[in-house]
Amino acid sequence: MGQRTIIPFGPQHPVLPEPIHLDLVMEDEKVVEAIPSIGFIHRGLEKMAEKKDFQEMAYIAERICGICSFIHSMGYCQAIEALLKLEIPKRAEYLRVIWSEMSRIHSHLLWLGLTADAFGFESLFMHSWRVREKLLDLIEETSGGRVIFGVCKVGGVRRDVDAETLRRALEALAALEAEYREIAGVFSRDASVKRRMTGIGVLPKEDARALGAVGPTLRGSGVAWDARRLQYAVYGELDWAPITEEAGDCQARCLVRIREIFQSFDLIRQAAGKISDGPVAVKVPGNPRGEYFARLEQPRGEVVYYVKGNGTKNLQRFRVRTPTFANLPPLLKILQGCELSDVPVIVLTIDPCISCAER
Amino acid sequence: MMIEEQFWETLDRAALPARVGTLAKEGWRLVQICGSCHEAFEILYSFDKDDRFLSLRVAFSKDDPVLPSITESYFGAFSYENEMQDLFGLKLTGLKLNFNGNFYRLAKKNPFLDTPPAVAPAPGGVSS
Amino acid sequence: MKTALLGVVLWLIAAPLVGGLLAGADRILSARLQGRVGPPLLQPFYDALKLWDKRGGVVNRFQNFYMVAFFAFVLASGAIFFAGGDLLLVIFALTLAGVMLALGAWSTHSPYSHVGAEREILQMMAYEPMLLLAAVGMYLAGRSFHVNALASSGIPLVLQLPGVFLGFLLILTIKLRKSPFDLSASHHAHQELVRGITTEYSGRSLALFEIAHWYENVLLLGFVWLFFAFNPALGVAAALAVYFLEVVVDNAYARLTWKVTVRAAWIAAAILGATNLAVVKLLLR
Amino acid sequence: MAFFKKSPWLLHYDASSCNGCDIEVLACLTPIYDVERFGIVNTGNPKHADILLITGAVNVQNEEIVRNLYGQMPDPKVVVAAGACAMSGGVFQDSYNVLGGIDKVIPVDVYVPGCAVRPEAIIDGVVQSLAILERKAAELKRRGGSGEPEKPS
Repeated sequence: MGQRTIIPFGPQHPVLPEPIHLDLVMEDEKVVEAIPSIGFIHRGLEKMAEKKDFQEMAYIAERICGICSFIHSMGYCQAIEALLKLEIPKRAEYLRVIWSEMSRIHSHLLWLGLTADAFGFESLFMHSWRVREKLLDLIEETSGGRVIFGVCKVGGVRRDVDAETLRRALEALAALEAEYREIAGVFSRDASVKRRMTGIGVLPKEDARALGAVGPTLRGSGVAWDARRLQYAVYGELDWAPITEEAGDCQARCLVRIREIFQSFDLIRQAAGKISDGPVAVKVPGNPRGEYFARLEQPRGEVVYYVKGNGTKNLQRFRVRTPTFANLPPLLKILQGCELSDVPVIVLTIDPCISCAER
Repeated sequence: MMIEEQFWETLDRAALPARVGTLAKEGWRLVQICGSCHEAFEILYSFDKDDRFLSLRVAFSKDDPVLPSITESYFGAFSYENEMQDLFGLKLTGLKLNFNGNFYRLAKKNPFLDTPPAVAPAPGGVSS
Repeated sequence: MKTALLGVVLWLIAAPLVGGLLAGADRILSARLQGRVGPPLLQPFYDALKLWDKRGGVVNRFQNFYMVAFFAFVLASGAIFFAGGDLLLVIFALTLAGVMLALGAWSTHSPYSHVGAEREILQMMAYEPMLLLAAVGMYLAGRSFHVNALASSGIPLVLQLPGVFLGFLLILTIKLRKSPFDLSASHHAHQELVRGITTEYSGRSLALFEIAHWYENVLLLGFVWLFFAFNPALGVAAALAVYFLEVVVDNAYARLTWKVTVRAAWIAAAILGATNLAVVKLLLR
Repeated sequence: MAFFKKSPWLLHYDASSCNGCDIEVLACLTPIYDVERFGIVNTGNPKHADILLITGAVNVQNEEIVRNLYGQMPDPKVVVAAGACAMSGGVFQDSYNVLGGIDKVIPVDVYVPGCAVRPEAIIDGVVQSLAILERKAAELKRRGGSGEPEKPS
């Protein structure tokens, strides 16, 4: 038996732009146990709902995380709209779907880049982000923001996208998809990438379910759960199915995301083809009363918003269960027994978003 | 607009571990645990099976902030339960992997125990 | 004797210039491969000069001593090589330099440095057999361990030792600290060990490390040149080609783990190197 | 000597940002913005860094880490606070767990506004900080490099 040492991983660590701290108990280069300590980015955001107007809170909800930003505000708005029994215009629903699929592509591309960086494949990182940057241009053109969109509000969306802009965006997306296809090929076929991901960090199906994994982490272990199956917004009118992989290793989680990007391109095309004219927002009637859980699928997995209102303009309780929070227990499980050099890759394959997790 | 129908069950905290144990055996997935505290503690446990969304509601008095842990059935609950210990000052009994109130390090102890202000503060904000 | 002295003087003065320029060209080429413009060609010199001006934090007294020793042994190693001396001595000095570097990292308290030092030693274990095989191969083919004897013999070493040459290219990737084998300290920051062995160095001692690395690169390219020494101009071209090939490889691979590194280097040494030597031994009887 | 201007090495730390600013900081390294043109390298190691680029507000838990990172950086050094949260706490300034901007803990030389801060603004802020870095380097040299290091206020 080797000597046990503890290697601190984070909070300031070049592999993760975000601070999370893991104490890795090591035997030589093998990780025996990983102990997390969190709270570096805890901002007490849930509590702020008690002080802010519920409509204003949509913009704070968007700032739970700057990567899943749009879907955060969309989920919050859907939860409030459920309390208000508010039917929002079809066009707004379609625009929300288009934007949330755009943010899924942008988030997954970002993830691909960071992962490539984690196993020392710098040029792949650069190229993933080069493609992502073009998508951000489209997001900026349609919504006005690059990472924080600021377009979702209770009762609909804040701005419409005219037909000409939408047409140009679709053209640009097609070009983008072709460029992305090359990168996806490297991730799924390159031998050195495979060597760093295949068979590493295996999460068996039973463990994934029992530990409460969500999103690509769950689907990479062969469970076909995707919250979009609840058919919120207009997902019920689009043709798609959850993407799963069976192996449960890093490679499987990566492949799920790679295929989901293609799926998102397709969903955007479908939505843009079906979108109808009309208003993009309705007036908000009164204040929310009652309680509701709204579930959505973020790039990182299922997110749950709990809202409880008492008829005043401040919510009584606002709670977000973000995908990364749910994926922490599975992460600790798959870190046990891995090599130190695999730690960054394994940590990244759950696509950790610490600012989501700690709020 | 409602997205999905939601099912509720209210039960006593003493009955919680047994009920959760049954759910675990039936293959339900733990979706989330949400604590709140206004007049009394109210903890909501949500589960999902075959797209059916079930929430258990456990309520008890503020004077007795003790709750049995469900980490026996769902190990993944440790993060939620540690969070509740920090934010609400609850005491979880039988918690596997207990950070003893140090999961988050906060500027203020148990910040969620405060009752919310009846009226919103003026714009510009008052820090608490 | 005169040429030997000239070789040493040239090594001491020209090698860092060449090495720095190569490093600059490396960064530009890498950037272009990644779809970027990249820094100016002289960037490595700017970096080193800046580090020289920077105030260095010292963790302990030994740390800088080891770094100076590393620098000195790299210099000595190259001086022996370019003076036309004994290849075995060159390798020995280079190995000692590596040991000094690992000891320096080991003398600090940072766990990243410690793991970096361990990996540096593992890397040495990985490349050392092949390096020695290369020297033995040159001896078998050229009947000498002396660089000037080998260089002036006119024997096309690369043609007699193709397997050894390929094996040498593989370990060159380790020595140049390039992907897939940049385990102990990568040029690119984003890895699990922060900066590996150089994590605890700053200011002038870090500048020394950078400059020593330039020297080291030139020395390694000198080895490549030796394979082609029957035609010196071709040798220079080959050395440059090899260097830029390594840059491309760096950009086309992920970083592998230490187990794979050691295995790959040993298999290469065993198959490419040993087979080649056996063939040479039989044919040149 | 003008080499600080030519070779600024950068350390990025996310204090308690929402990620929006952080991914924009990373975007600066990538092909569209490519800050390596200016010799800027994201080192990830405080001991190698000249510029500390911080995003997000300070809270109790990361206060010490920010101070630590700043302390580990050898002189001369500058601090760039990028984004609304790093400047003042941003939308989170009312929260119980947020102390406020970075300047509550360490001295800040350049403030870059934005929520999220745009890559162009980050580059501009970093380039402006270079003049300050140069001035500090000159000052350090005048004092013979043996003067007292700057104390965080």
